[in-house]
Amino acid sequence: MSQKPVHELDAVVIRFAGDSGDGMQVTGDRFTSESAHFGNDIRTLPDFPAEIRAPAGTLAGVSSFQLHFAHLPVFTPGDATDVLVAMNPAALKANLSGLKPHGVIIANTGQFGDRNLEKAGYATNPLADGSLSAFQVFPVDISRLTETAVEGTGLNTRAVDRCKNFFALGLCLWMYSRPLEHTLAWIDSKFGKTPDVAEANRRALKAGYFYGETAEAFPVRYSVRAAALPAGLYRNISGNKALAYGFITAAHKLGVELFLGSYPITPASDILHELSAHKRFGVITMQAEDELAAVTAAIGASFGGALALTTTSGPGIALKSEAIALATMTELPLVVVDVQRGGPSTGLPTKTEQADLLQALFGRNSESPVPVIAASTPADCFEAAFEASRVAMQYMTPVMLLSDGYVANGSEPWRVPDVAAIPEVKLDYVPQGSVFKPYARDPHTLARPRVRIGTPGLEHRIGGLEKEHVTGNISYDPKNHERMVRLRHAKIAGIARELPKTELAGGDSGDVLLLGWGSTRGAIHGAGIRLREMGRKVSTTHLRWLNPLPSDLAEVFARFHMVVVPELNLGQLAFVLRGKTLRDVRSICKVQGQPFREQEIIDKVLELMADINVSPFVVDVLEGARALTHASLA
Amino acid sequence: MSQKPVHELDAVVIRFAGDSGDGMQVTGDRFTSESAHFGNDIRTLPDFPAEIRAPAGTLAGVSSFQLHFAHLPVFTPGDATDVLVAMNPAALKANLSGLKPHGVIIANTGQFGDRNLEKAGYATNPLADGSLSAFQVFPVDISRLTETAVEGTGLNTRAVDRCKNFFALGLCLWMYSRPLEHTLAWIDSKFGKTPDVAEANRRALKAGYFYGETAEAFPVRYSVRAAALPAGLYRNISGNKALAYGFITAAHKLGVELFLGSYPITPASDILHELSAHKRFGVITMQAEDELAAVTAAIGASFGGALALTTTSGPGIALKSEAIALATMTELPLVVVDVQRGGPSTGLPTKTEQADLLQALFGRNSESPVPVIAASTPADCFEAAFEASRVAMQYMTPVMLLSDGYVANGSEPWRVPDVAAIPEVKLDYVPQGSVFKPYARDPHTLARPRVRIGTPGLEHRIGGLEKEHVTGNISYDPKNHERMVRLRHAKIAGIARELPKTELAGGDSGDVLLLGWGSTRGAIHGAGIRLREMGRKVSTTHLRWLNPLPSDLAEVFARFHMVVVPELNLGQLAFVLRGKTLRDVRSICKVQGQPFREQEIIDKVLELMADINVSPFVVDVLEGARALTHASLA
Amino acid sequence: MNTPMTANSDALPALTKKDFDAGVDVRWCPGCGDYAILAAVQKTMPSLGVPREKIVFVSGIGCSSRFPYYMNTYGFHTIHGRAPAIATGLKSYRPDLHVWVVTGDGDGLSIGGNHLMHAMRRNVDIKIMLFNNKIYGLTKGQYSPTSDVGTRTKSTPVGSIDTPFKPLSLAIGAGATFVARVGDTDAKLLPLILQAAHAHKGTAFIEILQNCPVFNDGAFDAVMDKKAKGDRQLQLEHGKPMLFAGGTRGVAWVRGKLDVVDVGEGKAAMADILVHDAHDPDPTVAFALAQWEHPAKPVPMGILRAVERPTYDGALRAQLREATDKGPADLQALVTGNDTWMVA
Amino acid sequence: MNTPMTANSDALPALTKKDFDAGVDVRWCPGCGDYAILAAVQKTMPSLGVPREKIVFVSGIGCSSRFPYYMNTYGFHTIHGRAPAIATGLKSYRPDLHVWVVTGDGDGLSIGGNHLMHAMRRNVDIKIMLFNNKIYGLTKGQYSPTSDVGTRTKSTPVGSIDTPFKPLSLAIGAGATFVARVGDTDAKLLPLILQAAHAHKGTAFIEILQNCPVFNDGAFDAVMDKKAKGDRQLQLEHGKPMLFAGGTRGVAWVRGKLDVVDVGEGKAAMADILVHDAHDPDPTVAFALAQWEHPAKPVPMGILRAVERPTYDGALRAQLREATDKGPADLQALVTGNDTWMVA
Ligand SMILES: Cc1ncc(C[n+]2csc(CCOP(=O)(O)OP(=O)(O)O)c2C)c(N)n1
Ligand SMILES: Cc1ncc(C[n+]2csc(CCOP(=O)(O)OP(=O)(O)O)c2C)c(N)n1
Ligand code: SF4
Ligand code: SF4
Ligand SMILES: [Mg+2]
Ligand SMILES: [Mg+2]
Repeated sequence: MSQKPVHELDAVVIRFAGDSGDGMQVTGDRFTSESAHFGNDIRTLPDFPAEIRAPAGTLAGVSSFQLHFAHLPVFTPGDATDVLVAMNPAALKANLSGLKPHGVIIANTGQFGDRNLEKAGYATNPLADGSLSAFQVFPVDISRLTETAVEGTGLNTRAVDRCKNFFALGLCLWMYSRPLEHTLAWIDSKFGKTPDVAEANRRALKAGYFYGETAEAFPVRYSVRAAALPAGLYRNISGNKALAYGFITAAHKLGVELFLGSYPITPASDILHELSAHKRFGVITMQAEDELAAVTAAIGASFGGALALTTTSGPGIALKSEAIALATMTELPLVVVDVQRGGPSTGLPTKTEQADLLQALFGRNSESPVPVIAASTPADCFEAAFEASRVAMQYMTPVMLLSDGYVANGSEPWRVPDVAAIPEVKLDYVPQGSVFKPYARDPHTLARPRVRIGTPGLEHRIGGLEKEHVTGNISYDPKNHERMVRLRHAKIAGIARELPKTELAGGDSGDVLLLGWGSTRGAIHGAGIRLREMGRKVSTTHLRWLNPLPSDLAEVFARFHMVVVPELNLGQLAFVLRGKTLRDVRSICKVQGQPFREQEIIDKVLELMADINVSPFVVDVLEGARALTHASLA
Repeated sequence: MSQKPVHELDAVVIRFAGDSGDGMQVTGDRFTSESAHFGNDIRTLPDFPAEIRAPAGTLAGVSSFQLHFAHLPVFTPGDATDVLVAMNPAALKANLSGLKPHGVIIANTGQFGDRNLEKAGYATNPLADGSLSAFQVFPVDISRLTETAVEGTGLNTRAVDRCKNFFALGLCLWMYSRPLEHTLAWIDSKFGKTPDVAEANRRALKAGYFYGETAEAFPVRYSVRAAALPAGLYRNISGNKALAYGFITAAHKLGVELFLGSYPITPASDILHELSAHKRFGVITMQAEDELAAVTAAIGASFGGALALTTTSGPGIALKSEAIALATMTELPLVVVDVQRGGPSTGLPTKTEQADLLQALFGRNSESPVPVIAASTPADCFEAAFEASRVAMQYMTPVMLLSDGYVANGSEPWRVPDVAAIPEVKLDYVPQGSVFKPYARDPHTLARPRVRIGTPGLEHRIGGLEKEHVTGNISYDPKNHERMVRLRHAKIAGIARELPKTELAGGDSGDVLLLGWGSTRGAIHGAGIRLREMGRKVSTTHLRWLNPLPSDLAEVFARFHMVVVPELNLGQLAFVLRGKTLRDVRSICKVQGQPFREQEIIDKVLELMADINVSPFVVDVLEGARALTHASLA
Repeated sequence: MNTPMTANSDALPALTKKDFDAGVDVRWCPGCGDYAILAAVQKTMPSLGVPREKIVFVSGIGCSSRFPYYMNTYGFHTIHGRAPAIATGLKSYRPDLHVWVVTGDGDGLSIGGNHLMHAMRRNVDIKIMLFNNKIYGLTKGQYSPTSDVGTRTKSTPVGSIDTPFKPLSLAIGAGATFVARVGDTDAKLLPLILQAAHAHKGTAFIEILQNCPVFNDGAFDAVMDKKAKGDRQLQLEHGKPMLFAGGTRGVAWVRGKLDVVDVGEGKAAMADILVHDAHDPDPTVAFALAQWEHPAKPVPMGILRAVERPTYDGALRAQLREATDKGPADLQALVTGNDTWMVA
Repeated sequence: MNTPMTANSDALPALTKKDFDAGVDVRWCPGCGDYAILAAVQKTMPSLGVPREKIVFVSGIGCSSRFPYYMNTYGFHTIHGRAPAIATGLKSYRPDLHVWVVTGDGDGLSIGGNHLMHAMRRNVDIKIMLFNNKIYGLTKGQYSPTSDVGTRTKSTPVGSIDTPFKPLSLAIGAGATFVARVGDTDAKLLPLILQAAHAHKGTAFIEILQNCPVFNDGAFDAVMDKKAKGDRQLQLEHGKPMLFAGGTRGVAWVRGKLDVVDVGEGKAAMADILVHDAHDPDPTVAFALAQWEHPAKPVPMGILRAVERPTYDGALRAQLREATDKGPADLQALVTGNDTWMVA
């Protein structure tokens, strides 16, 4: 082993950045896997451009992967980076602002030629002009060193160039005292069919590792001890994959087959991809001609008895909303996944946002109540998928499940569940021979009866016109309509009875309740811990259910002087909570296509706590914008 | 003239009811026209089934038309009917509950045979079994009398049968001391091409009139004096027609042509029909293949410089929502008309409802703010259309205009505007030769510059991806995104600056502020008057603007002990107002596919005024539903 | 009655037309062509040997789309234009069901055109009846994508300007495997076509010419006229020469074009007359016939095309079977994956 | 440069390819077929004699749909699938503009299939370029409605099961008046087709075979291969006999079927070889050709069909003119109507 001194660290945030074609996502994934195996707690943030491959060397083409690994629990991919691996000038420029003072830069000097500097908009070479003096810069000609390392493997220049991410990876693994075995094994399994590529990658990896050990440049290495995670078998999992597993598991436990009707769209496509690979579990996937067909095919399958699923992101939800209302009217189970992304319209398709909440709650014609739940972390997606499926089937209703680009693509360690221990969910079906009223209702759930299409004697017709209570016949009767509108609402509102008590981190009462939903969980939770460490009476809580809301919410609110909701939108949940509770719920908003940093939340909370003048009329979140604009309208 | 005595009345509510094929809508229209000509104030309520022609004689097939005519101002078609003209047993059965005690029934005995009685579900003939003793029943064999009257015109039996509505009309005209001239002239112009039909209808009309005068059955006739309306030239107008005229006028005053992309749907189709007939005004109408094409064709025309319009009802809005967000992102003018109907899904397609408000406000992916305005009466549609068009063009934004089935099909007297007196709206266009920044902004409106496509040198590209401030280039920059999201919001929020002060009917302060929007105006206003007559400190106001809301609203609210919002939904505006103002705004909800009656509002207000325990947490509007359901789940 | 318990047609108690009548009030206008179609469908269903509970009628929105309510089978009246997609999902999930789609010229060709095309491309084993009355009935008479140019309606007061679709050409262009046409009142042909559609493995597309007496009365009178139809219809039968007008006229290739010829002495010989081959893998002749319209040409009626191609639902199930045949799926193994670590 | 002020091509300062370059970074992958198409379009534009400001490129979403950003004309990058509808609205409102649509096999045939068909049915005077790479590029490689059966992608890991559309057959089935096909790198044919499309009055539908080196590399190699293409492409020219393989093979009617024959001594005579008639009002031959695929048949390239039919936008304007020709419209009269009364 290395003779160089090893410094202990509590946590490290590392960011790999390069051209879209540089394989930074793979590098990040591998480093993540090594850190997870090692036992660190981890959170990741992949970030890539909307183009398949933007012009090489440009800012627009930069792809990055950030990883936070620690021996204490971590909740976000980290506010600022300790180490930036910059494979070219554009990667450096695009990511420098996130680097901590005195942070480490490992720069691939092989790509810092004039053309690339120019493309990135550098007049002079930042590695040479002293502009990086606030950081520790390690210039390494990764390109050339990789070339040398893989010489003789017979690969062409392009293929050789593709190995340089493994050099970078090897170097970083050395730097954080990580073994190479897992990655070597992974290379073998991944590139088994192209032994020359496998060999080249292996060599590049090792070359990077040994470079660290040998080169004078790196005087010390670091180590981050394993975290004290609950005992068990762990794996790393991304949100989209966890969703897919959750749905397969739910179908299994519900005793039905899973049907997915979907149309590809970023960042939801991977759910379709994942489920397409699991035909062995009886999963039927249909890539439909569009979102209208995707959701209606799912509704057709639902009528046939399936656990019916449709997955998309915001623009797709817009297209599906008419059909979702059909599922509401016909009271058929359906799970609709919205992996939110930046908008409006095509917006920032590869970036994250939480701005579809109001669409999920209200984006359908007329009174069309739909349960809405949100997944808060990659691993949590498994449970969210299960919960959405169960509720859809038990209550005979479409259910909206909100994820977002951050949860979908991010990953975290997941204690593998014992699937045998997950209880089955028994569903009652109308037995053959019974007197069947399609719109009779279960007295507890208010669900209408579940019937297996194909059962003799239970033939019936449903549709989108208003139904008569109990019989399900078409009815234009005014009073019946009102009754049915209220029944549909009551059915959904009634789900609140099965929601658990709202749990708080921090004290049961205090100055500020920080409340979130969805992917902001890590940042809010982390901010809460740090605020309490600073002596503030701040508690945090997180909502799985957005509709119905937990029924103890107003009571919980009453125990705090201020309720603050950080959201990646302009205050959508805050608005809903104000309307429901009449509390002056405050917002912390960020709409930048990026997740919160803990520090951002901390700063805002401290600011709000200083503000004692709570106006009874809404503080228009937009006031600021006006100033912002006018300043620049010279 | 008649020798029979004439009684003076202040107001009369008459309802014509018969089979879908019986021509009740025509009868109602004609009586309306006569009453309007006579100078009464009037309000109407047509009501017809979803089927083109439901089976003759059934309850489902009943079509009706209610008219309120008076010499005092009236605001609704009337709570209960004074006179019911029932052309068959089903019409009687379906409408009896709305008849006042001692009300008049004119029944066409010719249709009260056994088969029709059975179809309507009568075991015995209600005209004979004494069950109508609480009413004044006038049995008239309209069928036979009509036959006799038109004998010799050469019409076949079916055509003869079709004349009987004119007999009924004639009888009613006599009854209310109305002349026949206008209707005779109307028959001439309407049936000019089929002189035999014209002649038969003329004869049937006169026969009905003279029957009233001659027959012993009718001892008295009535008269309702002209109302004291503001002086001027009047016409009767329906909401859909007024919208069409408003848009044509707006295009004229804006100096552009009107383009309508639409797909037929009840109750919005008539706007398409009306506008299709006005090519002379340069109106271009395109019946598109679906709603997606309808709205996007309009957006294409908008890019080309049109006043672009798309019209539909709730399900169509759902389909259009993705495209509306494109207009938000590209900041192109577009007017979207939603003529609301009962839902969810296909729901009650021919009935009225106000349940698309939240969809209009929030039914798009991500932060997609859109101005939302509502039309409150048929005549008001003209101004609403003009306002929506002006704002769309001036602010470069899609605008949502909410109407509903009641406003669309109802009619009222309208003082014909002097179109020359309507000021032109000047629009600035980027002049040729200037330095053009597609996303620079007008400092006042925040609108981006208006450009005539086709101007040399101003070539540029727009699209649904996020734009860089000022340049309009594609930008994935996080801070730019936040700025643009806030700018789009600020642009719409800023419209509030041009909204007039909120006007109240009744005192400036008091116990209850009754606030409404859209088609409930008449009922709310009428209820307010009557509540004040009862000595209650109730004021009323009505919102044209739902987004942005008038900025003095919270201040106005503060002057009342209670704010109550009657709505034809489950409390959608109330929810928004609670969220915005944190006032415990109360709801009066009705979701029956029918407009409010004044009395319903009055009763509820009195009930609410008695309730002093205002809970800080929302009183779930659904609580009632649960009881309602459980009662019937034996 | 006693409801049959199995899908085995041998074991079926004989069903009658009445068994397929849902027994509710039918809500079409008097004289509507939909009545005749309903009667023919109800009459034909028993002959298919399928128990009622295995049959589903799916429709969109329109007068025609009310159809499922009147059939005593499972039924789903959905939303405008989406019936083919709903049926695709249903059939893919439940291959044991017999799925019929009822749609209109507006529902199927205007708003629903895309789903219709894609269903035919995929060859989902569903049977689609498109009631073509060349008008929007339910919304009270606007023109439709099959309305003749110049049709005056409320939305086209000076006449429509768009060339109508030819539904059968469109279907063939989209790759449909079964394409047929029949008139609403053709009580002889309609059952035959329904039976053939049922027997066909794949998407069957049937255009039914349907009279709307209220908004487009007589649109097909010229073609459906009892007396003239012999001259104006070309009744196609697989394996039979394409003759009409009592055998005096026929269809033949004339200078590389499919054309009408007079048959008989001194005119075209029978040998020149094309024999109808519904199973021809090459869709060209079917396409050429689908172009024909009254009055220039006789209107082809019957089955223009019926060819075999794997069905979407069949292939999907085959892939599923292939996967499941590999042995029982291990959910725990899936969830665990192959890159794990233990925390003690 | 000096921007031209009028649409009169005589008065135009000569534009060059560079004038049509928007001068921004092009963001396709290296080697993408879209580059060649862009170059050909930029090169051809000056020859059309239309000033830049009268040209609008409209697209949907996809790699291909980025196209408008690179053209120094007016441009609109809209939403997925809707470009034909947006273009229809634009052209109907602004007949003075030249509207080009760029779409992909996913954008145009999957989500946007309905609008595409309806645009062609209506014959709106827009020019549609469909970049067919048989794959979804932008969303990273799922199969598309033109992908071959058995295509393995992330969403079809064991192979796709749906029969692909033949875009030209579909277009002809929908009644398209101008239908053509060309390869992305065919720098000779592509400009000719763009010019012909421009000259055509009505919807021009051009399928451009486009290579996606990242997700579907080489999809058209067999057909586009420099050496083999003479044998594998059937280059169509109006008025010329349909010959290929250096004139040794040709197209003829063989027993009522369009087929390939060997030409020469002892083989088929030149007289038997079909002469391409792009203006044939009967679309049957064009349809038959549109069915042809490699390797069974040579792949037809060039203009399969170009016939005249009134355009939607033209007819719409004619109706408008007819109405306005009746004299100035009186807005007050409209609003007043003819059933009024005075209140004093
Ligand atoms: C999304 C949506 N758009 C429009 C409508 C209104 N609509 C109902 S049926 C119909 C057309 C019906 O025409 P067709 O399919 O030919 O059926 P027909 O009534 O002629 O049998 C329309 C436009 C609707 N119900 N939903
Ligand atoms: C409503 C909606 N659904 C899905 C998407 C995602 N999406 C963008 S492009 C695309 C397919 C692109 O394929 P194609 O049209 O063939 O273009 P290519 O990238 O191959 O040029 C999809 C599914 C979207 N942007 N919007
Ligand atoms: S409108 Fe026409 S299609 Fe509809 S039910 Fe009446 S007759 Fe039939
Ligand atoms: S993904 Fe394919 S189609 Fe898209 S830019 Fe890259 S090479 Fe071209
Ligand atoms: Mg129709
Ligand atoms: Mg493609």
